[in-house]
Amino acid sequence: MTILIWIIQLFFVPVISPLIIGVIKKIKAKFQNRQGSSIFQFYKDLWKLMYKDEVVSKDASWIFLYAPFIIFTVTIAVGASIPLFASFLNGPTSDLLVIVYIMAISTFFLSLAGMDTGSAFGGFGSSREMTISALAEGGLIFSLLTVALVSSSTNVFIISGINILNHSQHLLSIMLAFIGFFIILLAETTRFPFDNPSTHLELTMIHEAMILEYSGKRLALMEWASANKLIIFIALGSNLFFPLGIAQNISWLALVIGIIVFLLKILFFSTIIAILESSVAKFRFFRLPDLLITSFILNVIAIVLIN
Amino acid sequence: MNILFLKFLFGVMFLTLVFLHLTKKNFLATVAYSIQSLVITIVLFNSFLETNNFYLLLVVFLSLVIKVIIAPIFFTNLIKKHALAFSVSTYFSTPLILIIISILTFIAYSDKFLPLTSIIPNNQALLSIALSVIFMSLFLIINRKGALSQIIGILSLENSILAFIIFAGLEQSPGLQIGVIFNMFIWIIIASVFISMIYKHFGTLNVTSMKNLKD
Amino acid sequence: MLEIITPSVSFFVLLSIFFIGAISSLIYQKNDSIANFLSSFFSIIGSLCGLFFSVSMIIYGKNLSFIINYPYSSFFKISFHIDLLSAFFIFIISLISLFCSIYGVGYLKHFYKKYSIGVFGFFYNLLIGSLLLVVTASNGIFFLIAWEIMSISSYFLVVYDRYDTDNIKAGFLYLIMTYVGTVFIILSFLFIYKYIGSFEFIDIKSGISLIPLSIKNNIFIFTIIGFGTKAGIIPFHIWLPAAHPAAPSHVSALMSGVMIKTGVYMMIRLFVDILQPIPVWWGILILIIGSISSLLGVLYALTEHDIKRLLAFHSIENIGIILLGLGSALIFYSLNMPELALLGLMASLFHTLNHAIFKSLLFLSAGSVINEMHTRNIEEYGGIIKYMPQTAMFFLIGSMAISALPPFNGFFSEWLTYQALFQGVAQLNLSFQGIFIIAASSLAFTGGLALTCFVKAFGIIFLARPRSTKVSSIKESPLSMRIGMGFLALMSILFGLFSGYTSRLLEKIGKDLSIFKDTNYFTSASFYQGIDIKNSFASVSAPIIFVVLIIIIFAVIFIFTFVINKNQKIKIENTWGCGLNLNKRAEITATGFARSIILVFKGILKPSIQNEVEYHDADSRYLPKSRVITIHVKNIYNYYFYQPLRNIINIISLKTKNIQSGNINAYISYIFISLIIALLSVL
Amino acid sequence: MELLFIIASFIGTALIIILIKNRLVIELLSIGASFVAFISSVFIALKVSVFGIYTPLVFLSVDSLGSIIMLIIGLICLATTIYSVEYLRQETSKNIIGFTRVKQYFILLNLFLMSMFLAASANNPIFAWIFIEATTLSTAFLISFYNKPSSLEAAWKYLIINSIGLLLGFLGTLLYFTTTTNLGGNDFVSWQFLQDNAHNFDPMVAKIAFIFVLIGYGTKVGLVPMHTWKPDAYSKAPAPIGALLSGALLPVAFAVILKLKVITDIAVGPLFSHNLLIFFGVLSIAVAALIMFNAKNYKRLLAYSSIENAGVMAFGFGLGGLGVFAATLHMIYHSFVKVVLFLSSGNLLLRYNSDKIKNVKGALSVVPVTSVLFISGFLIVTGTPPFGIFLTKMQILSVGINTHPVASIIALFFMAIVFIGFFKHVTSMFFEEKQVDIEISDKHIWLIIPPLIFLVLVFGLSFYIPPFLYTLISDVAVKY
Repeated sequence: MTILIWIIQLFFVPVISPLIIGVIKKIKAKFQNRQGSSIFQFYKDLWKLMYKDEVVSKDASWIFLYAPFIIFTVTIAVGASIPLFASFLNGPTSDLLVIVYIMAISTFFLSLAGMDTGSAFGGFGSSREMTISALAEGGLIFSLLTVALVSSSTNVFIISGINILNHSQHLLSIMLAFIGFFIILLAETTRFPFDNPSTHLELTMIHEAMILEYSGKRLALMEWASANKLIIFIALGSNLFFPLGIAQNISWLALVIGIIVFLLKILFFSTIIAILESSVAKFRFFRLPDLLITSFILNVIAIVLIN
Repeated sequence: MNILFLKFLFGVMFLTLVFLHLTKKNFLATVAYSIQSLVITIVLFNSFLETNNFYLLLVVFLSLVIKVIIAPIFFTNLIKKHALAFSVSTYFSTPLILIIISILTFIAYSDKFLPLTSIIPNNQALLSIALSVIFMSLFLIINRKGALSQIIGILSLENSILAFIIFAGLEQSPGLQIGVIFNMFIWIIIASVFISMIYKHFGTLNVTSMKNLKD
Repeated sequence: MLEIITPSVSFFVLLSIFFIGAISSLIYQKNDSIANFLSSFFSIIGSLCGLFFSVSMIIYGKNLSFIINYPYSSFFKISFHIDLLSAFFIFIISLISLFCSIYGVGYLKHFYKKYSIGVFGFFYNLLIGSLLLVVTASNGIFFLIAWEIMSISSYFLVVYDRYDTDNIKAGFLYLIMTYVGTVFIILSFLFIYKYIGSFEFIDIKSGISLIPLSIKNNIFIFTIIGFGTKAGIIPFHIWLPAAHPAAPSHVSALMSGVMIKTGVYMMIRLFVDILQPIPVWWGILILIIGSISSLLGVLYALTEHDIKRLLAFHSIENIGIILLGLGSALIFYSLNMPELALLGLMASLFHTLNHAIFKSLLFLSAGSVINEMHTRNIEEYGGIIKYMPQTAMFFLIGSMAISALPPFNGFFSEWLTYQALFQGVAQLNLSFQGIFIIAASSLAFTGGLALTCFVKAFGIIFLARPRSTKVSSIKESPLSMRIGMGFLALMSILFGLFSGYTSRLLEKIGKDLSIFKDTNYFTSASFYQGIDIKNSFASVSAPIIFVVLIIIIFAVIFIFTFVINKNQKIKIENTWGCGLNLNKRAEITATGFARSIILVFKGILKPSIQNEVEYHDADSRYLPKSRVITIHVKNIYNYYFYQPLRNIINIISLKTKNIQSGNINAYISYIFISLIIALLSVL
Repeated sequence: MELLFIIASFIGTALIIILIKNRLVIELLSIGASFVAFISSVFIALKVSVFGIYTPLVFLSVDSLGSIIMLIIGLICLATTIYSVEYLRQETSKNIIGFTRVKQYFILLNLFLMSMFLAASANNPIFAWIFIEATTLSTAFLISFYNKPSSLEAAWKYLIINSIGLLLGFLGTLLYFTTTTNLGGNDFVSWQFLQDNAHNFDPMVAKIAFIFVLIGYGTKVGLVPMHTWKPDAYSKAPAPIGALLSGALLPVAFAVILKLKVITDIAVGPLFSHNLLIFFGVLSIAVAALIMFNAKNYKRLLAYSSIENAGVMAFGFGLGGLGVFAATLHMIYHSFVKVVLFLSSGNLLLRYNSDKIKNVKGALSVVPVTSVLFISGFLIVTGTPPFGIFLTKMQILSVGINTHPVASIIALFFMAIVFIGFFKHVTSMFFEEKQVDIEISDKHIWLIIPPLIFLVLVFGLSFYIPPFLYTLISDVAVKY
């Protein structure tokens, strides 16, 4: 029984993530009152890319070749060790700092791969990515720390296990931490105010610039990994800050409810992101650090307010 | 010899020193120095009379020969050889010199130095004159720019110390005094050799020309 | 077998090996290869014995102390006291010197005809010997002697390549700063001697209550300045980025891996062991110094284009992290929470060990790159991974370890430091909580910025196309250098994997100190080698993370290369350059990479950006031939503190010089005036 | 009886040299004389360590301090004579000086050594004064040896300032005799005699006398306000003479001050003389440190280093008790190290024939052995740990921190500035690339061996002090 749940936990993130991208694109299309592609379009794109031939630059080294696999593995590993629908699958890799620093591995190899091909776009993309992720890390650790202090444990599953009433005493600090976390979510997954995921304009693109040189299977993996990352952050955002509806014990009913509630949360988050993307303009690059610093300050205030 | 005559002698010594401060001519300076050393030999002779120890007679004779006769001869033929009639000027103007001399004598006479000058109470007056002469000869060396007058300053310092010692009752055994005088004699020879070398190298006896050893 | 080698005779055998090595390489200095062989042979054997000695000491947990009294002066005795803390530092010293000596065998070959290798061997062995003496001495004067021998021998190693003038300047700055630091240490020992009457650490420890608190604070300030200069904390760090790059690479690895730790060792020995009942503000000051050093260290590293200066700044950053651990330990102990203090001390010791390993790995790999490229400016590197694949691999492992990425050892010591700081934030009241929050935030930002800096370093040096023609002519570094680096990389992985076991040993070392005698463990071992904080606040297990990552990577690679679209063709083409053929100008440069971060932090760094433009012909300003942009960060410490200090002393010395005015009358007046003043003042 | 050997040998060689024309004989004679002096000073030192005092004649007696100084002079005179033989041969080969100058050099050298030995062993203060005056006279011409205007100026200043100082010292020593005159007998007055009835010495006169003595003999030692002649004299004198002046003459002058200090301490109590010595000591360390910071000429640098070390010794003796023990040890180490430094600076001068620091570049590759000697000499003299001077300085400071904390902190601060200043010049002289035109040669054995012996001596003495020397030093620590 637990092995089945483990398998679901392992495959849940990679399976669902393309759906979310489709949903967000569909909502954005609705806002620009055009039909937009179906929500399963992203699955088809991945399938298409899997079977295309690949072009690799002669300047690239083994890092360019193996980076996609490392990044994809990281998203799978983190996906498996965070609470999606059940909060009893406690594993040693689900410590708060371990998750943050394993995500740092993916940023590390992503920007190295970006620089490896020796094109100007890749270089600038990695430089911007590293600037943002360097500043975002402080805010990320501190927002998760608030929640950890509230539930007096840094293990992600234990945090999601705490019932909602306990949060009510620290409602204000949890809310502040959530806002901070949401800014970090947008930064880490390079969503709207930080970077426009759909553009290839070299002046503004960050994430796209690094995967510019990829093609075929590796491009598919990269796209898929960024989708997984979005799901991971949404899962962290929803299950740690609003831990209601997560299965506490191994019973089919609780699990089904857990999955449904989780899907609803994901839907809710993706609508917020889509609304945000079609209403707010992309910030100038040097205003982003101020945004990240505000998120950091919010988290610090949240921690101070706890006791 | 009674105390009055000794006071007169010390007065002569004091005047020679004041004269040394003011004189412009080297020759007159050497003359003043020979008068001074004459005074010292008389004083030595007086101490011989009191203790009638024959070795002292030898000391008197030696100091007479060296200080009164040989030293001035050296200096005069130096002056003749290099035509150094005029001694070089001083740092302070003459009225200022007189003021400083009076300050020094005042310090010597002040009660600060009472323990020093009253080693032998009844010679107290003589010792304070000797002390003021010591300070004045030191000031002479500082004030004068001429090499020859500096040497004369040092020799007069030596004379004044001898005078002070004799009247403070600290007179040494004749053997040591001969040693000291012999030392002074060699010193005079070396100093005069140096003066001729300075004249050869620097062309003048003005000490201020020798200032390139700064760093 | 381990039992017999712990008595004191084995320690003397250890010391004598190094001194024999020093003397013998000096004797054979005429023939370079013999001298090289002798010096590295003895240093390798010596460090192996050092390893055995320290490991046996730690496992058997015995303390050793023996005294040889020096007949001619009453207060100076050659006395050793080796407890587990010094054994731990002996372990670090011998581990790093073992691999540096192996590396050195190959590296010294390119010095063969230029300088005498015998002299190098002499000072190299002397340095390691004096390092061992420093961490075991327990008499103030004997410690100062070992300390100064260490500084002098490392000075002569820094200026070894003496035909290059800025090596000389760097060496000069280094020795002056260390000397000033030693003067402060002498001052603090003198104050201690004034109240306790002996330089023996044991007597000081027992008689500590004699020293009044105000004097103790002075002693603290002097020791912080003295040992801070050696450890390279922020205000006193200016010698570190100058001296470490100047030394031959395996010496700079030894210096920044081990020598700056002697400053940390003495801080631990003094603050945690000897001057123990200490006020709280000491720990707070160390914590603040730690956070400032770590944050500013990594920021200055970002602006660097000289690979060894970049690594030297990172040493400052990591020393800051070690001080964070130490500061939190001191604060906890003075607020009588001994278990948390033990945790903080464990974190700082573990990070000292890890930093020694990955910093020397980085310096050695950077050294072998410089050895081939003959220049330290990373703007001229690029694409070296194709010519030196193994060195690139070692540098990658080193940079992943230093930016605390999980499978390697850097992460687990930083994890422990984080736990110590989180406990501080969780359990202390408001005023202390603020300081711990500052420390934790500086640690978080440092982690992020270190990651950026090492992406820049690794990317610019090894990846993409060569930026200068020299790159095409280089070849992989010789075998002995690769062995040295390989073992260090292996050590970095092993200490990551067995971090649970090492933290147990560190806890045992911590408990050996007198103040932690009766504190119970705050962390406990779980069956799969993880580290668990008490009441399950947090737990991490290195092997599980490692296994999970490895399995998933192989699964993903297997699935996506062999299962889906097995016969996919991969074409090798030029990078897409919008139709132009990309030359080295298209690639990002180190300045370009770091420009955005520097502009974000321009308040702190105050960068000055100059760009020179060269035109084809002078009058028409429309066709620029070449445009060079240089970002320069002003060294504010030099500018606002050290330069004015030097000018003041210079002015005063010029003033006193004109005492020697050359005028004889003036000289005589000095004598006369001093006579009169003395007489008047006395009577 | 050995003392007579010394004096006789020196006077004999001085007289015979006047008559001889052959240069080799002159050199052999002087080396022989200094060898005799060395052997007999060792014997005297052994005798004194056994009997405590050694008086061959009524007016010559050697106590423990005197024997240590005679040992120092003996060792240094042997080394400098051997060195000056080779040094002058080099100079004549570069035809800087002719044969007459060499003859004059050796005559004056022997007279100088004789007067130093006599000054160290004189029993009567005035007797000691006469022989110190004799040293001034004999070295006057040695300093103006090169007959250049600058060396003449240096010699003139040396002569004038020293004579004034010694005359003041003369007055001071004579004032000490007020205790004996009322006893009537003017038989031979020795140090011991003065010391015995120092109790009926009028305290005020004692204070004035000690000030005159300190200022007077202080000029000879080179404490700060009276040090002005030292840099000029040491930089213009030939290197062996510089070594003798700073290595041997300094302790002799210091011994006289110490002997008179003992008498004043009995009369007035130690506090008075200690404060004065400490004041002048710290002042000398401070001024020497500051001037050394940007000196231009490396021989003047060594002169300032002697002034600084004289200051350290004065500070040590001023502290009393353990400080005296450390200061005597410091005196021994300093004299030997100064010889190493001066003789190697002589070699540098021979090779670069300019004593400006900026003209000496990359010496480590031009004259490797001499530079190693100079650098290790520098490390020893500034008190870097493994060597003896660090221990003595630490001992002085640790005694000082108890009684005079402020003074010792100031002293420590200025000792650091000394190190920084000296080190700045050493690096600029030794480490860069060598100038193209100077060819590498360090082959004159006899220029290298004397400083090398002394370096080994200092190195050995830092770790092992022979028992007889140890008894002598501890006896000095008790008496002074």
